[in-house]
Amino acid sequence: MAKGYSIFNLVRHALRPNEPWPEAWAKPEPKSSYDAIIIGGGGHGLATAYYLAKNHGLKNIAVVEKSYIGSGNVGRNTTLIRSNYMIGGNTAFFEFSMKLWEGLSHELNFNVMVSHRGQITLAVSPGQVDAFARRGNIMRLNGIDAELLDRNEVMKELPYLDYSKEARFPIHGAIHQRRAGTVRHDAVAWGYARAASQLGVDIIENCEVTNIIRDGEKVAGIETSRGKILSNKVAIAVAGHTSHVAAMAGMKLPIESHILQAFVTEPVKPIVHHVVSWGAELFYLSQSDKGGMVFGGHIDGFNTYTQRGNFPRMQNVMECATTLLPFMSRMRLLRHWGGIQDMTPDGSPFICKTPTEGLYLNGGWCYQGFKATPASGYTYAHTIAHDQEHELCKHFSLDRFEKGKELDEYGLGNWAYKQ
Amino acid sequence: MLNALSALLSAKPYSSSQLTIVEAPDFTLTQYAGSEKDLRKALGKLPARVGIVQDNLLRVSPTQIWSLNEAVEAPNCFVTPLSSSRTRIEISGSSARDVLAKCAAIDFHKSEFKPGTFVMTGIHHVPVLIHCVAGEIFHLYVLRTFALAIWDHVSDAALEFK
Amino acid sequence: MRIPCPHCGERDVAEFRYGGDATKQRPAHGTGDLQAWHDYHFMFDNPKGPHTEYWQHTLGCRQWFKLRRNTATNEIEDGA
Amino acid sequence: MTSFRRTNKPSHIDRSKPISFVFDGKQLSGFAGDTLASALLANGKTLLGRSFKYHRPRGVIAAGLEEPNALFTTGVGGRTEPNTIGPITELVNGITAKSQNAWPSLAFDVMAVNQFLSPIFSAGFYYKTFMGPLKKSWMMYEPIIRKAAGLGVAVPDVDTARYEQRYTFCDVLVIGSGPAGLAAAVTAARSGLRVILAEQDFELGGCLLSSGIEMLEQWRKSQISELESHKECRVLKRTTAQGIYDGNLVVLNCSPQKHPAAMILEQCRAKTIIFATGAIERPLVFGNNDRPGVMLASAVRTYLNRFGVAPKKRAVIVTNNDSAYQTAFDLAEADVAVTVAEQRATLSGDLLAKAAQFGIAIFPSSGIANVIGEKQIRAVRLAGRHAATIECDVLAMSGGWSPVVHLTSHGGIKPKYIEKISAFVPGGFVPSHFGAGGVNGTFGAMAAIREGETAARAALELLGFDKKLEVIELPAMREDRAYSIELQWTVPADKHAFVDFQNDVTTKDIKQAHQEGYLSVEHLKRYTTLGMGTDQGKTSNINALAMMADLRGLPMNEAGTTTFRPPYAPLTIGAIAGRSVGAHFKPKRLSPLHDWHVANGATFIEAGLWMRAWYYEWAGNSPETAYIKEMELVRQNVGISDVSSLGKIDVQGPDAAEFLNRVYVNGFAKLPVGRARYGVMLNDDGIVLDDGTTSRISDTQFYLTTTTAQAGEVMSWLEFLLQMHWIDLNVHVTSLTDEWGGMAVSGPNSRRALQLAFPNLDITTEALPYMGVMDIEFEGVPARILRLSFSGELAYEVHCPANYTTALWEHILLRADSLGIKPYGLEALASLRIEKGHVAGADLDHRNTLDDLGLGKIAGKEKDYVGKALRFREDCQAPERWSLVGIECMEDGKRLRGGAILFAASDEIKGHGRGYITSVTWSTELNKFIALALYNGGLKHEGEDIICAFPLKNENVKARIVSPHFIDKAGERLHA
Ligand SMILES: Cc1cc2nc3c(=O)[nH]c(=O)nc-3n(C[C@H](O)[C@H](O)[C@H](O)COP(=O)(O)OP(=O)(O)OC[C@H]3O[C@@H](n4cnc5c(N)ncnc54)[C@H](O)[C@@H]3O)c2cc1C
Ligand SMILES: NC(=O)c1ccc[n+]([C@@H]2O[C@H](COP(=O)([O-])OP(=O)(O)OC[C@H]3O[C@@H](n4cnc5c(N)ncnc54)[C@H](O)[C@@H]3O)[C@@H](O)[C@H]2O)c1
Ligand SMILES: Cc1cc2nc3c(=O)[nH]c(=O)nc-3n(C[C@H](O)[C@H](O)[C@H](O)COP(=O)(O)O)c2cc1C
Ligand SMILES: [Zn+2]
Repeated sequence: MAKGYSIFNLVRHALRPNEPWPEAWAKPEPKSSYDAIIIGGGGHGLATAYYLAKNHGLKNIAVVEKSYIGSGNVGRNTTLIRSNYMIGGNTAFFEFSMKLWEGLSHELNFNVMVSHRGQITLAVSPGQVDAFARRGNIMRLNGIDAELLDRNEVMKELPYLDYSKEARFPIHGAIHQRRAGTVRHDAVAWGYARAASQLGVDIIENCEVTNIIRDGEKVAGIETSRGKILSNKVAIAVAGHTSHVAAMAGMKLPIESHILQAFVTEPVKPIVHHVVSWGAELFYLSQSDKGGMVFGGHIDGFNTYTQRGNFPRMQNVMECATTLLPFMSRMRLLRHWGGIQDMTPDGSPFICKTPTEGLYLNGGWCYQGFKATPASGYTYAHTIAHDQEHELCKHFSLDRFEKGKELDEYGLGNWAYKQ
Repeated sequence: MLNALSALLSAKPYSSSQLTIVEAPDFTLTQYAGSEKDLRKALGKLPARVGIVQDNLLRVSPTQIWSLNEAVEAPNCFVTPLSSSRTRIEISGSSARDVLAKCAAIDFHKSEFKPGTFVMTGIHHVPVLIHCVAGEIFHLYVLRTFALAIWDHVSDAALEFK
Repeated sequence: MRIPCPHCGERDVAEFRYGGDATKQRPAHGTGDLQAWHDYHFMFDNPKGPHTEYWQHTLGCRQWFKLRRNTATNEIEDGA
Repeated sequence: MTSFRRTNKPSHIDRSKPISFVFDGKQLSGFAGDTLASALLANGKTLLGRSFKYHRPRGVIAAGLEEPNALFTTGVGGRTEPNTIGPITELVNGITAKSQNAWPSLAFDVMAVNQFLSPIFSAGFYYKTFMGPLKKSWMMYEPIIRKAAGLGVAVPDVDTARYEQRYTFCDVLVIGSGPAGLAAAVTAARSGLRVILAEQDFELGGCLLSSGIEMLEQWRKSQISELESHKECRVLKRTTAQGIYDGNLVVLNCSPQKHPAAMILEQCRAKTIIFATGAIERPLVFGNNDRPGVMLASAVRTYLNRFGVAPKKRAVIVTNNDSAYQTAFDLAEADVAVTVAEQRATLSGDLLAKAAQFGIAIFPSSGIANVIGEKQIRAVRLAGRHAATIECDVLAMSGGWSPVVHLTSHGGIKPKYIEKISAFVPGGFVPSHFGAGGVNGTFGAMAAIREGETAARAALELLGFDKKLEVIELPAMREDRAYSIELQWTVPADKHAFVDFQNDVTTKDIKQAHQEGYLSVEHLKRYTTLGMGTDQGKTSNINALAMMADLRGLPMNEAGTTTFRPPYAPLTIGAIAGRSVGAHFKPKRLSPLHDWHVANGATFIEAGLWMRAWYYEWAGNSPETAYIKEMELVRQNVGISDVSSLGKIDVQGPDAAEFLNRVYVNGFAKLPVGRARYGVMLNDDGIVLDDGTTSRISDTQFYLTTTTAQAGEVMSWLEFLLQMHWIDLNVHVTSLTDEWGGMAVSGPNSRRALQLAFPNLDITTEALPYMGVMDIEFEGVPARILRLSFSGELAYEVHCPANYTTALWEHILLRADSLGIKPYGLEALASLRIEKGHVAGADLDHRNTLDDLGLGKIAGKEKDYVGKALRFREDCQAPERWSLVGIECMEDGKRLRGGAILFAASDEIKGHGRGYITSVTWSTELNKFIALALYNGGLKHEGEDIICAFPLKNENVKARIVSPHFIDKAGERLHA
């Protein structure tokens, strides 16, 4: 297959330098109408288009992206994937996602570098060991791998942490999910885009949606910076901008947009071989294949659409880094950036229909949307194709707060900006 | 009378030629809360706004006055003794402003932070009231339970002036 | 970011606690209307642009106040 | 083979101060004023590192922090730092530097075979392979690929350096001390306002240091001495402005010389900022342009004039603009034979004349076809009409200049392209920002000085300064020559024509990215890793973006730049973190009894910020056993425990009762004076926020207590309601957590203990019944005795001002010593309450309703309280919700564990179970493990057998659901 990616094709191109590589995804002009339009060319939007075309046979689909694909959170997250969820519904959903990750490079014929390097979450009190044990037990009872490590076992896996007597929050143990890990973030956007494009999906970049056209109770299409596009299925997948786009259809949502920062250091030779996260404060770190430490912490704590962080949070994250991994003090920060993410009252997302017929909602992913990308795309595509929520995502409903069915996976309480 | 115990018994002492950091214990701190009228009736002339010290009265919020004077009757006001709640640390000397500038995000320049005023701010994430007593003398009112941590933090910042 | 406390003046954002949208009308105490409380507690306008919000000067005078900030630029427009 | 030498011309090094240093194990020497890079060059070291991907030999190309190649690992042990930038590292005695990314040695690097694979290693290589043969094959390849990546090595040794912080404020911050910055700083300083001048270099002067022109040097010195005379002007050398954040917060990072700290990070709040950050020269792109000895023309000039390091004999210069001729002339003057490959067809007469005067050969419409020599340049082949091969020691290139717009763009303003100078300049400034000199695309010293002064005057005007100021004196020099440049972006795809030196991105990669549709500058960057190295593309980005714009036929402005992000230069993480790390990560919060605990054998445990006494030596040496003895003491006799960490709030005002009646689910309006009541608060959403005991001191005063964990939260919440919503209520709340210390005296002998301590006090049940409160004065100190019990025994709490808590505690211990009273710690405290069925931290996890905790019945039916409406949402009332139960272990020799998942005896052990164990203890009364748990349907299932599954330890333990009140269900002990 001439279009395919493989070592043979790489060698062939090396030997015939003048033979051009094909375009990864086509750059069509928008048509006047589609069977389905997906707003947002992030991980979720592109995955949704791919599964719509592949699993549900829709042929005439557009993904409309205001900037370049992958310009949003899929291109700026800390790349962690895991399936350590304990609330009913979440467990199955995120494990399904993990299963899809496992076969994704093959499926897309694009190496998205799914690295099952394992995630070790460190407990800093006996109470936290119990809380982690609860999570790990649920995982095991649902066929998901998890191990409880005691302090000595943690020392063996992560010899570079602070185990001194002075440590402010001594490590009491940890939970380890070996199948957790990282995925090359940009490649997820590109891989899905390429595969979707090959299935005939139109990926339209630099096209900002400015209005959602409704015909009574039904959706009729969108207005964009490149003109009007009609469709009676419109699906929102715009991550941090969900409230903004939903408002175009008259919706108000249980979402606040907050900034989450991420940080990368200069590249060094491999020293951190896992994803390390901490129970003393929200903090997580892994070393990219390029050698940079990629890490992050809490949201800044006030809602904003500026994609840049403030210094106090940055300082707090550096304090965490140096306290937990003392060698980090001599590493140098190379770059830091921010992404706007939807925060919901319970920390869980929405994948559902809306009051407007034919308009669908995918948003509210908080800290966890990257790992969810394949399952989100898969179940959202199903929801759109059948006009009915997929079994795996039906708990991600909009009315759960009215009903008192919060999905508070971490017991963080109910003020989004405190999470 | 029972023995009063300092929160800084195990603090490492600090002193240098440019800087003295000591505990300034034995003070009375009483909070009076109430309406402007009632507060004035009980305490006399009040500091005009938050941040001003006048006759040992510190206005810490629109409705709350801290008094370093002996407690008085205050009809219609709500009195809360707070003498144990704060540990007072005195920082003085020619480097005092420089040390403070290493601890809190406040402009301690002499043209900005003048005797007779105070700021309430954070040191090491802990609320601290800093009173400029004289040009080079400052009183830090630190929550007692954090006093040792703040002492350590401030005297560590002062290492360079040793 | 610097936040103007109406009582203490402009201070570092780290001295404050953010309290969310201040335009929402809290239902009167004792209102049993579930929908009203739901909307008040869970729903947000979340605008991109001017936003009136609560802040508390937790490390300072401990007063809550309202502020207008532009969420598209983080510029403080008005210490309302 | 040395290709550089020291000249004896005047320069900025101090030849009287030799300095010795070590490079790759060899002892070398340089002078004070040198950088690591200049000293290495002077020692003839040109091969200094290996590139990231292909391990190509690399030398220094720049003289500033834009350097992509000459990165070293410096220091030893706990001070080892990877990726130190050679050209900005001040040479001081004893520096040890090692080259990076080469094994076994710099000259012979095994991984250099990657060079021969480079046709395969094209852009996007990894995305196209390593997918097979199995699903998880990447796990096989990744470790090998990871090893090849990364530059230096991070060693795990603990850092021995101090990193400090400072908060500063100023009226005018000037960033950069070139002609523009000096002029701006002097002008601003003359106002007497507070000025800071921040310069990354260890010398002030920027490009002036490299000019070799006496008049400029004199001007520089006079400005510096004037600055020193202004009292309110702080001049910070070795200080990089790293980022501009909201509210004009500028992060300045300083590596001071004479200071205990290795670095000081300054958070500077500037009222106005003048950017005088200059410009960075761009390389040109041609075959093998990465060979050691190929350098930026301005860098060659800097090494010559500032450091007295000259190419040995011959230099070739390749340029598309006029600025490189300064290098040419200065080299010629230093007896270097110079040839110029000029890309442009014509050149202005003055340059031609001067070149002729120096005997410099100029080849117009020319360029470089190839560079000869692998580990050091030996010659170049010219392109164009004169296809000559010219031997040389150095090739100095100039592709024009890129203004340092980075900082001006951190706030989100995109730079704009100016055709005339072929460069991006700031796209605009917010009102308090100003630019001057090179950053604005003004590339002459005289013009830069004038702009610096203008910018400072504008800043002063904005600040309201309206006095007259003297004009800055200009150097006695000719006006600047006009700058002229002609771009030729179109470059053939060449696998050895490097655009990004550090990340090994070539023109071929850019062409391929274009073919594959990675067109946006952001896609180009991410697909090829262009500009993502430690130098963040300071030299490479514009060249690459221009090539892509050219391939797409787009004007540069439309193609735009990638986003500039902080930090401006790689920033040591320890410096950002400062002193709040390690043991000082978070302040420790200590009870007023802390010193006593320390002196009396307590082991401590962290509880949030608090350090709490966990258990005491008298009871044993391990947390697993000591608490059992302490529990026995309380159950059988009397113990004393520190409860000072409880949140305590003074609630006063005529409406205090009404207020508490609103925030608690249960009634407080009618609580009599002198009585305490247990209360629970909800959030607006009906979920439990906190619980505690609150007592009424007078008609208008209450003493409210909260849990340790929620104290701050509750306080803010009460203030929020009072200040923003219920402003009609006249109530004042004040935290007393620090004012009052507290101790629990618990056990059947507790009354006797207190009677011994306070012989004159009547604390009989009649005088002080269960839930009674009594204010006393003891030896001149006010104290409050509350008869309440967490343990389930007869018990009291005694609170008093923190200054006296230890004295009172010691007094009770002394007087009741005859009873055998001893202290008990947090572990016993928490275990006693499990036996009594009191919920606490582990059971309250922000997810529980009142009913989940078995507390539904305390809520007032008629009264209104916060959270009432949403408490009754459908699912919050569902019968199958998990609610509080007690559990008894039914298997001898086995134990219950926190976090175990519960199943009915007949269930299949899988899925999510019917509940989980929240907290566990050994019960000294029942002689078995007991636990609190949340269970589907709760106490409806009392008496049923269940399985506690703990698959993490492959354990299933049989247990039984019982009432959570394991002891004294009737409450006789409490009321005794
Ligand atoms: C710093 C950071 C770190 C994170 N770390 C992790 C992690 O480690 N693990 C994890 O699981 N999750 C993580 N997340 C969360 C995760 O990245 C997001 O939840 C997820 O990427 C969101 O889905 P998406 O990929 O579809 O979003 P995006 O990539 O943001 O896609 C949304 C797209 O919609 C486009 N759009 C918006 N408005 C319009 C409009 N009007 N018209 C057209 N297009 C529009 C945007 O340009 C954007 O491209 C992190 C997030 C951030 C910010
Ligand atoms: N001759 C030419 O054709 C030509 C072309 C381009 C540039 N130039 C030079 O540009 C100069 C313009 O002068 P200028 O004053 O604008 O620039 P400059 O380069 O002389 O000075 C800029 C200074 O800013 C410092 N700096 C940059 N970023 C910093 C940061 N983030 N933190 C701290 N310091 C930082 C640099 O270290 C440098 O010392 C001219 O004098 C000229 O020599 C000349
Ligand atoms: C996992 C990950 C690793 C990254 N590694 C690097 C890196 O090595 N070098 C770099 O310059 N940027 C790196 N970045 C940051 C990007 O350059 C960029 O800042 C980020 O994707 C946000 O985009 P923006 O800065 O254009 O807004 C990384 C980003 C992510 C998400
Ligand atoms: Zn204030």
